[in-house]
Amino acid sequence: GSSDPLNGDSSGGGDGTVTVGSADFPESQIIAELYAGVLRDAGIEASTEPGIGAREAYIGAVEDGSIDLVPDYSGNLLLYVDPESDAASGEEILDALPDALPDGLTVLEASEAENKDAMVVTRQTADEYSLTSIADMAEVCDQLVIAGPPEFQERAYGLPGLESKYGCTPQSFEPINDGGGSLTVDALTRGDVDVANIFTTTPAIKQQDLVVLEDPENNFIAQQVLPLAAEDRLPDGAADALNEFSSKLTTRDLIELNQSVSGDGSVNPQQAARDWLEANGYTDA
Amino acid sequence: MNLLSGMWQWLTDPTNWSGSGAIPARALEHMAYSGIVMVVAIVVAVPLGMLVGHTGRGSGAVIGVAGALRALPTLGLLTLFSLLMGLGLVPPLLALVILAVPPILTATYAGVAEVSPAVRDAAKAQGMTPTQVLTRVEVPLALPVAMGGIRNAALQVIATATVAAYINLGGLGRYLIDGLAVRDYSRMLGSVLLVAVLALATDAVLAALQRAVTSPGLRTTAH
Amino acid sequence: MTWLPENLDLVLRLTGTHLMQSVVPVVLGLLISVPLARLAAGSRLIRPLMVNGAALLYTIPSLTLFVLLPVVLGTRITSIINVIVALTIYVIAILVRSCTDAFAAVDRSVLQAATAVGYTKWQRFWAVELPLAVPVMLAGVRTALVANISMVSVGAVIGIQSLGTLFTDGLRRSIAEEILVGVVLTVILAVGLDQLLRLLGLYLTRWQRPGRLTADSSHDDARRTSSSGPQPSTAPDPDESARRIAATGGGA
Amino acid sequence: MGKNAISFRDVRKVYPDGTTAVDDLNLDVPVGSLTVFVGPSGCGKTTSLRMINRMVEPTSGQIQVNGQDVTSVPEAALRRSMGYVMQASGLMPHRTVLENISTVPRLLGESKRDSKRRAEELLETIGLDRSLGSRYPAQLSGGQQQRVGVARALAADPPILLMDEPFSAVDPVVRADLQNELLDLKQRLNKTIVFVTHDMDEAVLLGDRVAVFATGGRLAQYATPEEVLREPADQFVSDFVGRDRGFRALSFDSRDIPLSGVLTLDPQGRVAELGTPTMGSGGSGGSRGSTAAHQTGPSAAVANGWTLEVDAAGAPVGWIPPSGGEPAGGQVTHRVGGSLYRPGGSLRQALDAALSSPSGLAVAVDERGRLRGVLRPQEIMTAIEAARESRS
Amino acid sequence: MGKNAISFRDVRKVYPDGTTAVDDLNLDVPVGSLTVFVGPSGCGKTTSLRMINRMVEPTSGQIQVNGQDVTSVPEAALRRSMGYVMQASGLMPHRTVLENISTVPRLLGESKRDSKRRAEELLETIGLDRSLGSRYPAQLSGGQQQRVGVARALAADPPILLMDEPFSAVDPVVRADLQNELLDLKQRLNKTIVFVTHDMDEAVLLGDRVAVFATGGRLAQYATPEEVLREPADQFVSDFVGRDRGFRALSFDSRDIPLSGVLTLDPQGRVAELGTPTMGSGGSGGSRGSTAAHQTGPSAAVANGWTLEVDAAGAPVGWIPPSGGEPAGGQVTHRVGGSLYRPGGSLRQALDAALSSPSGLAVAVDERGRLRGVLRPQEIMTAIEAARESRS
Ligand SMILES: Nc1ncnc2c1ncn2[C@@H]1O[C@H](COP(=O)(O)OP(=O)(O)OP(=O)(O)O)[C@@H](O)[C@H]1O
Ligand SMILES: Nc1ncnc2c1ncn2[C@@H]1O[C@H](COP(=O)(O)OP(=O)(O)OP(=O)(O)O)[C@@H](O)[C@H]1O
Ligand SMILES: [Mg+2]
Ligand SMILES: [Mg+2]
Repeated sequence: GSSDPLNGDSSGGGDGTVTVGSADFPESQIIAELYAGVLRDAGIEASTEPGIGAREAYIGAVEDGSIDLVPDYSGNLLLYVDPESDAASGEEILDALPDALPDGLTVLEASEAENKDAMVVTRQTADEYSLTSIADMAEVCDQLVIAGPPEFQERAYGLPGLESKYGCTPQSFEPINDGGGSLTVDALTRGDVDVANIFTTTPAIKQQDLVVLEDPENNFIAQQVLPLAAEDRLPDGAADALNEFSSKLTTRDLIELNQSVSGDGSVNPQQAARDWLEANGYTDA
Repeated sequence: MNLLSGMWQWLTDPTNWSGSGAIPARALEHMAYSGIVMVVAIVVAVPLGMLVGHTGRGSGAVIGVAGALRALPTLGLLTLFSLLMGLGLVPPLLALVILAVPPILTATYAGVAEVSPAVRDAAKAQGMTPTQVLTRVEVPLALPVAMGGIRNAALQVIATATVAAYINLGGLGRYLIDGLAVRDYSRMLGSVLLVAVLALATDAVLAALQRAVTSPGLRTTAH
Repeated sequence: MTWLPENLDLVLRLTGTHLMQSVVPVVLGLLISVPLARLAAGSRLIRPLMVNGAALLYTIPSLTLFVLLPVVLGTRITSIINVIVALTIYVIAILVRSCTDAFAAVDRSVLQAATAVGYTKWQRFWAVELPLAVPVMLAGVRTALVANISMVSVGAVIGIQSLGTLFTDGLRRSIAEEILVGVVLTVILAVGLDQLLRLLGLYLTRWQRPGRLTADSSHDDARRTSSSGPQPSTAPDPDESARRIAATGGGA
Repeated sequence: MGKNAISFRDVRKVYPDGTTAVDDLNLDVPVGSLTVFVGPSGCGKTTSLRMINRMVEPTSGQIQVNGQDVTSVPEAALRRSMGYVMQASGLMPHRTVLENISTVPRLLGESKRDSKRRAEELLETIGLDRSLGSRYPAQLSGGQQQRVGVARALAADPPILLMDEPFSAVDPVVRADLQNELLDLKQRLNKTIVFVTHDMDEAVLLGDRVAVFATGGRLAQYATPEEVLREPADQFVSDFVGRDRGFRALSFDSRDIPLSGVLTLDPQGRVAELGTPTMGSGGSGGSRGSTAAHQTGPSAAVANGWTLEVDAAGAPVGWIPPSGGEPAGGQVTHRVGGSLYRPGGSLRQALDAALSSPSGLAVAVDERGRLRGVLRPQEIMTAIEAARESRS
Repeated sequence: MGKNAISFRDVRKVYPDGTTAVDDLNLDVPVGSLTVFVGPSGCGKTTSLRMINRMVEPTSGQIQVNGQDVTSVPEAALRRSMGYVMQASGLMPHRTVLENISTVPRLLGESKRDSKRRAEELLETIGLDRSLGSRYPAQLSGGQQQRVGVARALAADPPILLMDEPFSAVDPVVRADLQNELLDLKQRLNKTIVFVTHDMDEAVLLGDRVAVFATGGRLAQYATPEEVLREPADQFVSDFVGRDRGFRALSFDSRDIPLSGVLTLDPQGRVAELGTPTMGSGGSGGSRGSTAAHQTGPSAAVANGWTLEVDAAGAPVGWIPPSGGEPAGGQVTHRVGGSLYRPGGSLRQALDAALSSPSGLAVAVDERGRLRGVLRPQEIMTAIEAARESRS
């Protein structure tokens, strides 16, 4: 990197090798590994730079050339570059993105695979209050305790969104800072909280038979997985390979991949990606 | 400057001063966590330090263990305990107790062990039993040093109790973690100021206490 | 125990950056603290000011510094520089005090002898004061290093890579083993480096050990040290001074 | 006397590291006596002392206190029954002087008030002002701390005092004070005292009996100070006692020495001759003038011709040499200085007074410092010879 | 002599807190002499000494070294030109003995090799084994450390040595060693030495001249040790010099004293009488036997009847009292002990030998410790009187 000599020996573009970065959570790291594998399959040298940090960090890294490519999510990316945007559906977001991005950055085609925030309840709670959507939940909101990451209290899609879009003001909010991980799920399944904000790709949803409440008002905007790249720094053929890959990747894949890396005895993101690539006919050179 | 005025705004915003998540409540929570941690740590470390200092046995082990405890990363303990025990008070408080024990233990031990051999010897020669030597000579002489360790531990605990908020608890750390989540620097800075004020106030109280338990004879060096 | 072998290179990489983030601040902090402390030790005015100021720095939670420094320094939030600067500040908080003590503890008669022999002030500082301050100073350095190694991991909370990453990642992925590996490695790093420093200290202070007092001095006044009661050891054990420092400093 | 307060019976002490600190010690300390343990560094003095109150346990042998084996008494009780004073005073820095002094009485269950009153009395006994009682040890000088250490040891009025180099850490002047006070205390309170020092002078000054230890923990001699000086038991003792032992031994002799007359010059410039009353018979009244008036012309006694100037009160001021012819008033050539001889003084003082004097004559004065006469070296020597002969 | 190495001219030192440490000092230290500053604690000895190498700057007045004002020389250079030894040795604990000794030569730019060689020589000069050179100070005894301190001061071969109570921290035995070594050094290397002590004995032993300081920084007397003992300038000096000054002053007198004969008993049980050669005239050869053979029957010289037992080599062993009748071989009743008189000894030694002796007779021996005769107290006294008269 140029601006930060201490930050690893990352080799930015120009030399033919594509450096794929990732954010500091497992799913991003898996997708980054997948991108790298796809590129290698297409005969392009690629390396990964996992766990760079939050969005501002990895976008900075793309801008300063420490990395060339990083997986991102359409909705949050748009809100980051244009906080005023009110685009909510997948289409709107993808339309708005190219113009909103600063010079030098570009996005490739988005995958249908999506990982967005959701309100989740246990099957038992769903039955008890006959909940299928957030609108249902809103009616009994004052009896419910909602758990989520600390920022959920303040982000537009969080408590303020629930309030403005559904008129839901929960009995209380319990911040749990594990990125919607096992602690949040445990709190939910043990009944410490009634509703939790977790990601739709969380494997526990399936394992624990949790119910994802529908979001008719589009409070949680679309979050399709897409590659954020440095303009003009990807070698020929890279974009094509990535676009083809994006068209293959599904939300289901994400759930499975996430599951494979979590819990005791799980594999690491690199391995999970390798397994997926192999199963889907890529040869990771 | 922008940052400071933001902090000032946050600190003076009346909505931050009343209600369940407001500053007074958070400060109370913070003090409660720290208080519990300190009580537990003192109950564990002081008697152990006294015993080892008095007998001189196991001092090597105590110093070694205290050193190793000191090296344990609080964040690691916190996440590990949370993962193993789930949510609740125990994981963060336990992690903090482990943080607080080494300074108290080593200071207590040092205080007792450093009582001048001549004084110890004289006390024995006057017919004090080992218990009397401990309670009438070693403890009063070690108290100021031990209090130094307690002050030190309290400072660290209050500063580090912010991590209790990292998983899900309250305390002033809440503002830090929440502020961090939404990059609200004014709030983070405000919380830091609150923590520092709390720490300094506590330290001042403990310093007064330390002075009170220090015999005037140990303060004076000349007429 | 399957996680570790499969993620060995990750662990090694994190250990590397962890090490750098904890060691560099100690070096920088030492370079800054020594002159400050020498100033403080020589002045009744500056000394309490500096020592108390340093203690105040210590009440700031490390996480706060990690987050605030980028705003002040203009660095990116995940920049390792923030950690290094923040920890350097903590190291200074610890070392200014122990270095001040170290200089103040140098035997005055030795300094006077050095002056009498004709050392200039500058020569005296390098040839006499500094080497003699090493034992106490080193105790402070050891404390600072151990505290640092523990504190570096906090950076992971805001996405700065270190062994602390194993804690946040382990928590997200529910892998207790990953966290445990992080904890154990942190302790190993701390204890290992501490021991290295101890050995370095033993080497630098080999003059402190009375060692062989042989028969030729047995008629001599050396015996007077062994009068009554437990014998006071003339040379402070480096661990001993570490213990004293440890009793008055720590890490948050 | 007669009964022994402390007896060592075949006592040996070998430390775990193999050092033989005390080797086969047999020694009896009579009740009411002050016994000094003396010897070079590391010869086992402290070890021997500390075995008495069981701060150190002997490897073999037995120690009896008042005829009773010390191991038959519980340690703490034994120690409370003996005062212990050590070099480093060992005062508790966190307690006031009064609290320090009353430690043992308090341990023995005495009330706070009583023990405080007693402690205040003791402060006076040892020559400290009561106002110092509320101070802390750090606020006292080294000599004052030592005094408090002595008071603490005396507080429970124990019959036995153990003192381990109690005065060695204080400067020579204070030390002399403390020694005199101890002698004084010893006379007033009838204690058995065991006193450790490695200073032979101190041993001679204080001790009723002196135990000289040799390196290796051997008891080389146990006798009165005079015997130790006059007849060292072996080469070790004689070396240890050191030079000037003959001269020092004269401290123990005191005899009547005939006074000689001397020419005097008073402030009015009058020259007179002082008669020769015998030392020791003299009462108070002024011997000058009246005696001088009876004599006329120089006698053999004033042969060497020096004139002693005296002041109006009759105290000697200075010597005027014989060659000085008619001395003009106030022209003192040689100060008399400090070397005077007082009635009842030792032969050592007499001899030193003569040797210090420019005239070779010792100046004898009475209690009030007035001139009584002079002593001639030959007569001092004769007295020394007589003392020697009466001994052998 | 003649020239002065160091001169104080109207020097005053008032510390910032108002303490007058030195008051109007005028004093000249001749080249090549050993001057001792003596006085009670706090009288300004150290201050005066340190003004010489500018460790302390005078408030007013001037100090000259070899006629040159010290302020005209840069401090560090001035200090390198003088050796300084102090009580606490002040060795640098982190340097080996050799490194410590070669400090000044290294500062002066001498090569490592040269200065090391010189340091090794110095180790021998001060009586330490070369093997100690690689040790650190903490590995030496206190006495050895002091010696190294002296060696360091000597290393650059400075013409002036300043020594501040250099021996006061070591025990009396080692101290005596060090004093003798210093005397020895002083004779071999022609240095100007200023030596601070508060021990009058040490001052008398070592000093060519003694400066007695009184409390308040006043110079009370500056004279030879003998003068200070014999004629203290004022009451302060006479008090400070203390008791026994007359006796001590005898150290400076040495005279021929006639020897007397004595009855001897040899290991074979033969009783003989030793003749009366005059002390001082004797060569080496055995005086026993040969001389005895010339004499028959007891003479006046052996009047008091004590018999001196001698060993096969003719060295005195012990005294047998007159009443002992026919003494059986080896039955020594009184050891001769250490108090012997050697040819050329001082009158102090002669007198003490007589006073120490159970027979009252000083035993005179030759260099090899063989009996030469005895000295009778009267004759010693006569010699003392003669010495006194020759002075006045
Ligand atoms: N606790 C101990 N362990 C081993 N050796 C000891 C111990 N205490 C004393 N010694 C040794 O026993 C010997 C006698 O010691 P002691 O203290 O009785 O001597 P001392 O005559 O009092 O000497 P000093 O004049 O130095 O006080 C010395 O050789 C000393 O080193
Ligand atoms: N730096 C200083 N500041 C103030 N007063 C001082 C200082 N150094 C010495 N004094 C005072 O000056 C006086 C003379 O001190 P100095 O050290 O010269 O005495 P000394 O004769 O060497 O005494 P000692 O025998 O105790 O060494 C003392 O009253 C001392 O307290
Ligand atoms: Mg002793
Ligand atoms: Mg001095």
